[in-house]
Amino acid sequence: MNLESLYQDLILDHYKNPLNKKLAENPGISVHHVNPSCGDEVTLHLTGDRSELKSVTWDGVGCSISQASTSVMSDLVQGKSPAQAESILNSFMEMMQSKGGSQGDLELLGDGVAFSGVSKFPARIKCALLGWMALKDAMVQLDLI
Amino acid sequence: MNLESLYQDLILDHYKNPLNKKLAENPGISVHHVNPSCGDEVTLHLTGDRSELKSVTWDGVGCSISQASTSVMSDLVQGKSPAQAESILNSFMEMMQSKGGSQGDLELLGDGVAFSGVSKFPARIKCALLGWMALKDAMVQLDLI
Amino acid sequence: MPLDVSTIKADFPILQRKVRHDNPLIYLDSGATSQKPIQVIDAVSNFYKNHNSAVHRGAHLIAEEATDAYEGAREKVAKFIDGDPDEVIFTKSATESLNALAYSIGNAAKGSPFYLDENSEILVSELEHHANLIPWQELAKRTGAKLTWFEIDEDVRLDYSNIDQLINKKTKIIAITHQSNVSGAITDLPAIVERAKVVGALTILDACQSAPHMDISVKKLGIDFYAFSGHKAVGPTGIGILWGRTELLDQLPPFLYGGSMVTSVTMTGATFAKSPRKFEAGVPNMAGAVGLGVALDYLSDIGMENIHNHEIALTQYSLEKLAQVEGLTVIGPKNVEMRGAVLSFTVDGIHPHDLGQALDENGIAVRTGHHCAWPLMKKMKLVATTRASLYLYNDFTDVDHLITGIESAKKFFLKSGR
Amino acid sequence: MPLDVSTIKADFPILQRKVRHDNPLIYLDSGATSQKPIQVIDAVSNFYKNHNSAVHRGAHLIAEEATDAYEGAREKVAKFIDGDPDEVIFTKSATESLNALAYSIGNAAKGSPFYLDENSEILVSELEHHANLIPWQELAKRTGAKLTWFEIDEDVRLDYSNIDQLINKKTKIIAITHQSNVSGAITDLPAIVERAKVVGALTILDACQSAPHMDISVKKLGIDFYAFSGHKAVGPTGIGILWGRTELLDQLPPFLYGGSMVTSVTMTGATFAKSPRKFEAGVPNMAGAVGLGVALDYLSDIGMENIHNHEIALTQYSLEKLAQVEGLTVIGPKNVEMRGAVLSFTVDGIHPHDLGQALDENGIAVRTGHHCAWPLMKKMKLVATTRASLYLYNDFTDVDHLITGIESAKKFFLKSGR
Ligand SMILES: Cc1ncc(COP(=O)(O)O)c(C=O)c1O
Ligand SMILES: Cc1ncc(COP(=O)(O)O)c(C=O)c1O
Repeated sequence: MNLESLYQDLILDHYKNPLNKKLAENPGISVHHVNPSCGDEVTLHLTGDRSELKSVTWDGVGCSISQASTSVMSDLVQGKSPAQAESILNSFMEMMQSKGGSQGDLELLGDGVAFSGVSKFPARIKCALLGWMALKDAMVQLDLI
Repeated sequence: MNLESLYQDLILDHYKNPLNKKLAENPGISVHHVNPSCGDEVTLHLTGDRSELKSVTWDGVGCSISQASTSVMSDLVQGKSPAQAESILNSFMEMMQSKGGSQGDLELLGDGVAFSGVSKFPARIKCALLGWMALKDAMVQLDLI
Repeated sequence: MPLDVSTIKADFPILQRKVRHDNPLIYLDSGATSQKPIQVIDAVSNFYKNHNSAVHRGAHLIAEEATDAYEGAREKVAKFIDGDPDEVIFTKSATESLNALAYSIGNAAKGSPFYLDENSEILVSELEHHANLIPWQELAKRTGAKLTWFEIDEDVRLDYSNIDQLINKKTKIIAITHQSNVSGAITDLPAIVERAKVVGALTILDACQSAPHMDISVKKLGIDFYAFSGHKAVGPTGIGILWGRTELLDQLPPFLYGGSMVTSVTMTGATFAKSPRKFEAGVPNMAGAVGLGVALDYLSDIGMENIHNHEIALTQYSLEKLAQVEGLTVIGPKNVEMRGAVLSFTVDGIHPHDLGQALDENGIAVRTGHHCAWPLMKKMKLVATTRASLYLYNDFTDVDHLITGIESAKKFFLKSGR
Repeated sequence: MPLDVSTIKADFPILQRKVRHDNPLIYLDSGATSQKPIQVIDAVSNFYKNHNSAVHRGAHLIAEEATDAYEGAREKVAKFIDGDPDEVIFTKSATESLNALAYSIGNAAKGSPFYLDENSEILVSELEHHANLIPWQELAKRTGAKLTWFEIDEDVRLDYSNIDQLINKKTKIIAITHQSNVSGAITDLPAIVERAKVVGALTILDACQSAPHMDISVKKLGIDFYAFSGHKAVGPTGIGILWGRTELLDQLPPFLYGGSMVTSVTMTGATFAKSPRKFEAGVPNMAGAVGLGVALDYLSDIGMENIHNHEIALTQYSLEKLAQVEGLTVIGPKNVEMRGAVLSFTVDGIHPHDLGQALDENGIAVRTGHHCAWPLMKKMKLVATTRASLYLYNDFTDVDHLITGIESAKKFFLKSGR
């Protein structure tokens, strides 16, 4: 493992130019998640129903991993059904818990597989999951999953 | 060090046949001391004035060391002036703190020198001092020293 | 499977030591603290030599390793007691675990299931160690709750005859020892837990003298909280366990406040993480936790079932031998039914302190005194007892030495003419 | 006398370790926890191998030896801080020390000098570590007292301009850090202590970041209570110190209740021993205390004066080097006046977490985050900083590695096209 394989260009690109990083107004739900061990924060706005996640926008401060992961997540689940979003989320979490063992499911995760290297760094897994946990929370609160 | 030199016959004799172990009535002061680490107890009755400790009696439960030491003490200070009693007490304490280094001052301590071996056993020093501490407390409370 | 005690003894460096007059050390004081196998000692050293770093804090390699080691230890503890890792809280000792509970309960606001007032009762027993008595006395004082207690019977077991009065609708907390550190009596937990569930009382178990000695599943016991000390379970000093059921830990306020237990902090207030973090403020005893993990593995590898059976056999043998000593009275059950390897006794005419000293001269380490169970001693009208407490590294020969030691002390102190 | 750092480094086994990509470990995280010299590691092992036994309890030889070792460690601590042995209380950490004080004060009855109510104020500062903030927030809530605080100035030092308002007749407790674990700023204690004496407030010092790094006399400081952690002072984990003045400890109620801290116990109440026993319920972290004694001897043998001067020289050098890194901002005083070897900084365009990771790839261990001083971070409008904290085993080369590491991280994260 070296720095390049942890911080793949794709991660740094998303960090520099995050997608959907502008909170939509009047969302179905707004959730705020914090990583208490480092202070990273994300606010997620979600609008959707049982058939579709119509709008996934966010704002936050944090490291490249947490920011890029949230960016990738917001792009991946936008327009998907809650069930599809949940299986993407589960697939991402599985990859994160693999301790470097899994390359990730390219079909489900798309750009998300760039984070597979993070799973070797226990202290950073929480960073990569911050936005995803916010999504899960938002879907639960909207009663979508 | 062996058992015989710690428990000299004199100690066991005083344990079996303690002196002054019968609380006098209407004492000048009554004090009660406990060794909280083992539960040994002594109650001491003292009557006296600045010229003489007229009556030193006691009752208690405890190991041979604490009982014999209290017995010896009561015998030693009976009829002495508070100042004399205090110098005997100080001499006894010094011997106890000597970690086996001091044989004790035979002139001042009399039978008390039998306890010199106790000073090698840190856990037993408190036993040997129980009655003496009660005496000191009683003299202080009677404003004799 | 019978224990291979000589192999076990060889794992414990201190048991190779010579003490007074070049006597081999015969350690019969495991009820106070247990000795440590080289595996545990080395695990502690190895942590310091290779992985020492503040857990849950650094983003660097050794911080990751330290965190893995520490959380790995938590998993070992969870497995040992059949709990969930998130339910396992590292404290410094059982004493802290029990006080922490008492303070946390005292911190509960009105409306909380833990809230106590003048209409509440806290139930303990006359058998309790001070560590499971005074915290509840003080909590009772602070909240106005009433302290009640089981009395003892002639075998120095709990007297269950009035259990239905003692555990009543007012009873909010039952804090009870699993095994007496004086009489060795094992508590009839099913009777207590069943009745506690009827009235909705919380059950808190002081497992100091049981967790190291028998196979325990907190789930099967059906209790709510569970405390024990690592140092009595061949683990390092300065590490203890508090276990609680998740639903309860979720509702329990924290005890110590500080780093790593918060979700947010401002100058005027803080919100708190979930268990176990909520209950582990500050840099913890990392080496201690790691050592405890290895200690519990050591015990599990030998088998708690095997250890327990060994201790029962030793106890049986000891009870038989002690019964043959004239003038000796065993304090506690005279048979091995629901009884552990803690043997308290008195010998006519010899104060326990003197007996302990005489045994020490022969290299035999026992404990004398009130064993931090002063109310129990007063109830039994005793000032002190001598206590021999046995563990996996003791064998029948150790018991024989004890008996010989007692006999020679009798000769010394009770010889005619004295 | 300048330190012989290469000899010192050789005493610390972990500093011989290779980490990521076979890089030697460059440990710059001593503010979180310090590494341990072999002398301390061996002292802990040796206790377990030869003298392990419950202190203050047994009447046998190894119990005496354990007690001697434990009480000997207390004397070493007393000497180290220039206090009296009976004033030295072993806890599990500074976090416990500070919480213990807050609870003990909360246990004080009306009429006690420690009693707090709605007319009392507790003064802290915006610099505090959570461990010296939240316990006081909670005590304030429990007693109705008002929490007040020093703000910070642009150098991330305390702002003393309103000290006479802050320390007023209502101020009962002043709990303050001796050195910030974020900015490295050292508190102007004489100003605070002098004013505290005028109004009769108690002064409590969080010395976590100072006790291991400078020659301190609690007597000369004129404070009332003092807390630090052994693990930050090359000592074992799970052992901390609370020091207090005898007159105050005599009047302070206990915190943890249990064995060995009583003078009598009945089923309904207990009376308590004097300090330090009153504050040390239960079997303590004996091996930890013994290890801490050896740790403080290790530091004293090198000389606290020498260690402090070494750290100042390192800090001076670091500040100069860091100032040359483009885009880097040091959080805290820019010179070594009243400042310790804790260096927090931010680098434009690189999140601290990412910087920490990049340094770790080169074997350089730093800490990133809010450093358990979240209110301070919010005040400075920061989410996190990177922190390098130096100790006696660090040398100028370590600082050079840090600078090189930062530069290469900048190259990686800020390379054009990204
Ligand atoms: C200033 C300060 N106070 C308190 C603490 C808490 O110390 P511990 O976690 O060892 O209890 C720390 C260290 O984390 C600190 O730096
Ligand atoms: C039954 C019981 N409870 C509590 C304790 C207290 O344990 P510790 O001193 O390890 O906190 C002990 C041991 O001394 C004990 O035997």
